[in-house]
Formats: sequence, C-alpha cells, structure tokens
Amino acid sequence: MNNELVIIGAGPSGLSAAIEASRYGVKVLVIDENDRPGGQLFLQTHKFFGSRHHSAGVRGFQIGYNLLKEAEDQGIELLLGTTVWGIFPDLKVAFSRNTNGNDSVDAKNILIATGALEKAIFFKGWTKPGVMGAGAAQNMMHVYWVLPGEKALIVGAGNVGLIVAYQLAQAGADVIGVIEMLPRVQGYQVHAGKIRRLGIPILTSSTIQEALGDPAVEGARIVRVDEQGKPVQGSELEVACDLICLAVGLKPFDELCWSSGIDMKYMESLGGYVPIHNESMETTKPSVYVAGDVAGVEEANTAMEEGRLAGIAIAQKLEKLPDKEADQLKTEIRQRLEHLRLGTFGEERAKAKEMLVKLNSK
Amino acid sequence: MKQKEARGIEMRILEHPILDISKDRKKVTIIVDGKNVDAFEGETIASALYASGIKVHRTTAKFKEPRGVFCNKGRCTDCIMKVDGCPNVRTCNTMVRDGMIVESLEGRGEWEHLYE
Amino acid sequence: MLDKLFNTSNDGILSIKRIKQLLGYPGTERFEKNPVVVIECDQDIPCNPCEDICPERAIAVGTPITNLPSVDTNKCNGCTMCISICPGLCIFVVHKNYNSTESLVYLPYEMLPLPEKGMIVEGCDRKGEPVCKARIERVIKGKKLQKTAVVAVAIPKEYFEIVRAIRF
Amino acid sequence: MIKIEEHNIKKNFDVIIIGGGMTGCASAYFLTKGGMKVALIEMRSICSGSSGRNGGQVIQVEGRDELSPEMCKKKNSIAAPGKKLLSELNEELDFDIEYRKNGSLDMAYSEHDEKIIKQNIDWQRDAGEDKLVYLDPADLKEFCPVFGDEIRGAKLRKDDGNVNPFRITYAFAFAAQRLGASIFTYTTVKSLITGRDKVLGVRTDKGDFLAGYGVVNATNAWTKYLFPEYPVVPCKILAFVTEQLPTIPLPAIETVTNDDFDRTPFLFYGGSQKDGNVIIGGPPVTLPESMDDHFNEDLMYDDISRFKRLYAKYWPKIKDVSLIRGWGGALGFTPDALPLVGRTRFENLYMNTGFTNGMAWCPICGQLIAEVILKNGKTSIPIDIMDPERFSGEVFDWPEKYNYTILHNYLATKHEAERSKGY
Repeated sequence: MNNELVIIGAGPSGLSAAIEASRYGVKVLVIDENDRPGGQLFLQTHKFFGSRHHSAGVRGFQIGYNLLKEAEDQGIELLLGTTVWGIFPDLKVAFSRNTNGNDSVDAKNILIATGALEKAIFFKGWTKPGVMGAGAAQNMMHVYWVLPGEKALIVGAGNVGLIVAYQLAQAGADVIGVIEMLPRVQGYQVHAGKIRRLGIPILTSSTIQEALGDPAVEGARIVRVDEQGKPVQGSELEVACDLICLAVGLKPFDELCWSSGIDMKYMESLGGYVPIHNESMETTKPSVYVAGDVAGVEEANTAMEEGRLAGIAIAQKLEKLPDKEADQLKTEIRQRLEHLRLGTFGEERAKAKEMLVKLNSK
Repeated sequence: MKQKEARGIEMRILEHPILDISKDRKKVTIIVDGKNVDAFEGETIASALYASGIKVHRTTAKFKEPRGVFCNKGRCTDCIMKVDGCPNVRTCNTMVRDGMIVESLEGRGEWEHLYE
Repeated sequence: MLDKLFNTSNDGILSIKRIKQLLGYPGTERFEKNPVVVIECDQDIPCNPCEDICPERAIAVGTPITNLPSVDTNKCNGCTMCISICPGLCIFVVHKNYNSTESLVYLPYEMLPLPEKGMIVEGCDRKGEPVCKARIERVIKGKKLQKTAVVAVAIPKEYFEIVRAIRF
Repeated sequence: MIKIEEHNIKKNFDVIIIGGGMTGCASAYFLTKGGMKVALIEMRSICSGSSGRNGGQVIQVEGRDELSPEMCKKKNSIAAPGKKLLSELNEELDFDIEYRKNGSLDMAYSEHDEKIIKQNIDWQRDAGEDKLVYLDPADLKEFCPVFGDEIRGAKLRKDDGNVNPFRITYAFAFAAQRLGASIFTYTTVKSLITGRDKVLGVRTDKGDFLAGYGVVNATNAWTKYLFPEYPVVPCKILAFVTEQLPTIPLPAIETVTNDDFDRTPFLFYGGSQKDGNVIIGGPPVTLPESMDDHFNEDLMYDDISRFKRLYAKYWPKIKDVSLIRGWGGALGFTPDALPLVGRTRFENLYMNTGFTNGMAWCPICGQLIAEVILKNGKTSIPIDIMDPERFSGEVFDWPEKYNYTILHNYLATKHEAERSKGY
C-alpha cells in the first residue's frame, strides 16, 4: 500500500484534513485507535464558540456527525480499531490491529492528528476507583450512556471542568462543587455562569487533599490554599462524593512526534511539548504534518481549521491544487485562525504558535 | 431527581436533555467474577461494569491497592482485567461480547493457558 | 453545602453593576417598552453566532470576532432567536412590563425534566438561589433550537434583573 | 534523584571518570568508597547508553563458537567473582538491584547446535564449572513452559540470572553520590589535558576538570572517539521490552538461531525482569553502513517485526503480548571479546572499557579499577588477561560492515587460526 496521505487520528482535525485533501483528489487513509471515528467531538454535548465557518452554535457531537457524513461522501478510507505505534524514517507507518498482529503502510505524507491527553494531579488516594479524568467521565456519559457517579466533585475550573460539571448535572448527577487551586475561575465566565445558575458552587483558592473511601471513592477532603498555593491549616473540609473528576488541563499527545524525531519545544500556553512546525503545519521532519491539539492544545474549531490548512498544504504539495488557489485558501484559513486566537484567552496561544513558526524557519 | 428515580440502582442514563438515548440496544450478558452482568452490545466492559456499580477492577501487585477506570481511553491501563483467560486486558477499550468471562486481577494475574 | 462552609464566592457570577456596563445591556429606559434582549457576555471570546442569527440585525459583534456583542435596542423586538444559539447560554429576553405586576423573562433551559406551561416554580438568581415564585408562561422547543428549550417565566416586576434561572 | 552538579564549583578532583554507564558508576562508587574525590562526567544522562539498552542477563560465559577451554577459564576468573559481587550488592548499596538467579539458557535449534552446546558444556566442566546441565525438550518445557516445539534442548546454567540494568546503574550512582562523588551529566569530554609526562585531566564543553590521581575511561563503545589507539569498536544492538506479564519463570537467554528472516545465524538474547517485563534483543536487521552508524539509536520497522516474529516462534504462548518500547544502542567489542581494564602506558590514564558482557563484568571491573588506583596496581584478582595494552602496536582490520553476529564469527575464525598456530 502506498498512500498519498496517511492521517493518524480521526478527530476534528484529522477528519477536516482528510475531507479537504480528498476534495482535491488526494488519496487519503485515516487511521484511528478507537472503534468509532470523531474523536473527542462525540464527548461534547455543548454548543461550540466561534463563527459560522466553525459551525458555531452547533453541538460538538453534531459537528462530529457532519464531519463523518462529509468524509463518507468523499469516500475516505477509514481504518478503525488500529493503533499506530511508529513512524519510521522512510515514512512507513506501523500499526497494530487488536490481536491481528502488526502491519504497516508506506505514506508519501503523514499527518499526525493524535489530539491531547488529560493531565492529572496527585493527591492522597488519587488512584482510587472513582477518581477519573474529565474526559473519562464524558466518555462514559455521552458515548456509553452510563453515569460515572451520583455525587461528583470536579477538580479544576478551566473550561473542561466547568463544562463537565454542567454535563454531569444534565445527565442527572448531583454535582457538589467545582474546586480550583487558583484564586479565580480559569474558564469562560459564561460556562461558570451556567453552573452557578444551577446552584453548583465554584470554590477558588482551594484544592483536594485526599480522596476518601475504601476501596472506591466515598468522599474527598478539600482545603483552602493561600496565595502561595499552600494549604491553610484548619480549613480542611470533608465532603461526600462518589466521583472525583480531574479537569486540570490537557497536554498534546505527542508520543508519535517524539518517536519519529520531530523537533519539539516546550510551550506552557499550548499544554506542554509541541512539535515545531511551519505555517502550513509541516514539521521539521519533511512530509510529516501536525494539526489539532497535538500541535498545541486549543479548541476544537482551531483544530478543524488547522486540519483544513494541512489538508490544503498537502494537496498543493502533491500538485493537486494550483499554487495560486492553494495560497488563497491558506490565507483565508490563517485569517480565521488568527481570529480564533484573539482576545484574552487566545493571545498567549497566538504568540506561542508564532514562536513555533519562527523556530521552524531557523 | 426524576432521572435518578427512573434509573434505580443501575447507573444507566435513561434520558438525557441533549442526547437521544437509544431504547432498542441488544442486551448481552457477561460473567464478571462468576456473576451475570447485563450489558449492551457495542459498549465497553468498563462501561458495563460501571453501569452495574462495579468500580474496582483489580489490585496492584506491590501495594495491593484497588484500581478502576481512570482515563477511559486506553492510555493508563488502570482498568485492566482478565478477559476470557487472558490477563491485562484494557476494559475501557474492549467491547463486550455475549458470554464473555471477566475476572478481577490480582497483581499481574496468571497465565492459565501457559500450563495447559 | 460547600459554599456555606467556605466563604461564598462570587466566582462565575456577573454583578448587576457589571452587566449594566456591558454593550449587551439595553438600558433602563428601553426595558419600559416591548421585550428586549439582555446579553450577559463580558469576555472577549471569539464567538459571533448571535450576530448571525438575529433576523433584525440588532446584535453586532463585527471584527474582530472577539468584540463584545452590542445591541441596537431600536431594532431588537425580543424575538428570542438568539437565546438558544448562544454557546454560553448567557442571552436572555426580558419583557419588564409583561402586565401590571409581572415581568416576563425568557431563559435557556437544558435540563430534564422540562417545565410545563402553568407550573409554579422557583425563580432563581445568578447564583441559583431561589428569590421568588415564578410561573411558566411558555416553553419553546423545536428542532432549530437543538434541544435548548427557551422557557418564559412570569415573575414579580422587581426581580426582572435578578431572575435568570428556575428550579423545581 | 541524581543531583546535578553546578558547573561553577572548583573542578579539582582526585579521579575523573568518563562515562555514566554501569562501569563508570561502579568505578565511581568503589573509588569514592576508597576515599577518592571523584567526578563522573557523562555526555547524556546516567544509564543512557548500552547500560540501559540490554536484557540484564547475568551470564557467566557467553558466546558459543569462539570458546575454548582456555577462554572459559579466563572468563570464569573474572565473571565468577563478578556474580558473587552482584549477590552482595543489594546490601552494599542499600538498593534492590533485582538480581534473581533464575538460570540462563542457550537453546539448540538443530543437531549442529546441539553438538556445539554439548561440547561447550564439556569445556566448561573441564574448567571446573559444575552448574551446567543439558535439558532435553521435555525437561526444558517443565523448567519453563513458554517455549515452543522448535527447540531441541538447551544448556542451562542454574547460577546465572537477571538483574535490572537501570536499577544497578542507578544504585551505584546514588551510593557514589551519597559518599561524596560529583556527577556531571550532559557534559561532553572533548579531549584530555596532558602535562609533560602524564594525564592531568579532561577538557569538556563545560570547562576543564583536573584529576590528581587519574582519569578512567569508562565510555565503552565511545572509546573509539576519545582513545582511537585502543581497539574497541562499537556494535549496534537492539533491545525491546514487552508489557508487564504475570511472573513467568523465564531465565536469561543468549542464543544463536537460524531465523527465518534471512536465514543467517542470528544472535538474540532476552530475559524477564522482576516487574514482569520481558526484554529481548539482538542485532539490527540491516547492517549499519559504517562504524559511526553503529551509534545511531533508531529502530527500523524490519527490526521490530523480526523480533516480534522471533518471540512468536520461540515463545508461542506469549506471542500476543505487546512490545512497548525499543532502543538501539552501541556496545564495545574488543579483538578477543575481553574488556580493557587497568593501567595504560600513559601515566594516570586508566581503561575500564570494551564490555560485551556487562552484567557479570562491569561491577567487578569497577571494583578492580578502584583497586588498581588505590592499591597501586595490586588487585584482589589477577587482571592480566584484561591488560589494556595487550593489543599495543597491533593493527586490526575489522570487517567493513558488521553486526554482532558477523563480528562474533569474525573473531571466532581469528581465534581458531591463532589456536591452530599455537598448538
């Protein structure tokens, strides 16, 4: 098998890239570890921010269905339940399919769109059953329709924490509160407003000290922290809960990038180590592209735009798209990306992205 | 609250304000540590276990600590169990099958078929 | 329970003072007339579906997309289209002089079960705390709303700037 | 945690050790214990070279074809006390190095193999080793049920086993540091600083380090770059780790097989770690292009598929187990497959390098080099066979492209020729 473009990850960025590239006649193969495509879009039951171009106001899972439909219409080949475990110097993509052993495909271009992983924080008892990542809880609720807990405590008041609190309440759980180490809510005020109106408290300057219960979580001990982040003696409080959701940020799922020898750079605002790439999303390893959260943790709509950008760049490189037209399309996408990175929340990310591109040109 | 009453002891979400919960999924039965547990075709072992209130999947080798679902996407391997005689199977990304035998793990478990 | 023991924090809650400074605030005089939109959006989030959906072109975000939405109160007729499109669920329509004693507040509702017309529920403030009785006047559903129902509640007039949620 | 030294401290030491692998860390420990002020300088991080890229097999006498009764005796004289030292290290270093005496195997896949292995056992018995037995297939299966039907039998040496190579290296590093040794990582030695007639220290990319008593080269494969006059050639070898398995009685393995892959004799090794990971390894499928290419630590797809196939073939019952990591790394080969340990012709320069069989040898050689320096050359075990100057003046024509197997066979042929000359 020799594919013009192999995409690793069938999430928002991977699918967007696949759709865009195959629109111009690129032969695409999309590989995903999960049994269903769409990535984290199917965990998202809230409506997305952005503009019309980014399907703003449409719920995440609906965007997922739309992308899948489009991919299907384009006849894009999908390889599901397949884990890519290596990219070799000759652009061989090695994967394993459950127990069916190993296989590989040769690619002319590769797009790594593996998304992000959840970070965790450590406290006594954090390994107990009942402590789980926010994404884990979302997956349980929205994909398998199982409630991960009846009384939930959320750790982290970033967007993910706020959203997951809202979603747990929607699914019928009793959310006892959202706690945040920093002195103010990290996520959007509007998300915080939603859960406050439901009567769910948000406790800033507080953190979790211990997950209580044996063998599974039956409660938590939380504590206030001072300005230095140190626990305030005597402010400990034990609360009953059977689910502790960790929503303490995401980091790029960068293992494939590291192992295939792409130059990486640590970027705090993008979640961790990110692959250095140019304006067309190509990394320091020629013909290997990145898009989406793996290239810096951002929103789903930026991921989709980055995917489109990479798809067009690859179509152009394969001479399926005239330079003039491609450059025009790329400029439009870059403008939209620029817009998505405006404002207090996007500023840092925009700067970090700019720096990555600068590093690449060196 | 109404959702909770409808749910009973099962942790299944029966209705959701946003999602359409399918009512006609095919029921299967898996055997967990000798007991029958209801599950639906197309779901993972982990979600079937959570739905019936089973949260502890294994105990660790050194400190005998309980472990259950943590990342729910196949990364952390906290949720591994013995499935059809094979130890260390990730239950969060393994789909149920009717009659599947699932067992809790102690430490790294044992290979039964090794000594057959 | 938690916020009782910890000092109650106001995180995630906009003060009425702040809301009155926002571009999405119609102004005290405008409330006296027909229903009008109140947009409680105070952060430069890149987002503009409210601008797109408004049939009267009363809401403007413009460029850059991170601008806060402003409302042309002369154009707004309180049609409620924007309530359910807002990803932040922070748009409300208020009809202050619904009748001689009551105001009508249209708010987004995404929980189960949905209230029914005629029900008496508790009107809650931005902190989710009940402040008054509220009567459900209308429940607007529909495919276009993508399951975000719009609920119209009648409340005592003095609460028209306070009630932003219901509980029952 | 390894404490990283600041570079602005005074850089006068008694002994400088170049290389932070098992040998370097062991040398640092024993020298510090003997009262020396030691600096260990490592180009990357501790245990980043071949010390961290192997199966951890403790095999007293490895190899097959090139062996002779004399060679067995020579190797035993160092490796036997080496193994004894290993069993004492947990206490000595206050750290569990996970040394388990679960035996070592060399398996026979053909009649020819069987003959050689049996002859080997005889030679070793002649050399006074009585802990060797030949297992027929039934015995082997009883001893370790993972093996498939391909195997005709195996040499079992009961007192061999496995250690955890990371733990042993770090145990030495920690212990040395506790006693006062300074460890400088990510510091590359560029050249030696020499005085009129002796070695005074080393020049690194982060400044000069002076040594009053000597400089020890413990760079193994990298000796080629620093001391090209000593015949240590790099040889790329790969290691793979499986996911953690239920404990299986899998002994250390070092064996040569006719792999289906390219029908050439192919050495592979392996063993299970205490925490359940199985490590297997061997040379790369594609021969490195040049000697420098042996330092390339990349893996290719063919390498991985070969190892996957190998273990599916020989350990069929665990064939579905995933490989979770893999590395390439360079070990050091000398013309007679014995290391270079001891004083050199340059005053204050010592060698402790050229190990192909590390686990049994490196710790004891760390101790021996410390004795050489501390006791003015008087060692508790004779180390003449490892004299660094034994090849002095000789020129070696190494094969142009090689891997472990080719080098092994090349040396065996050479030995054969020498032996027939000698008799």
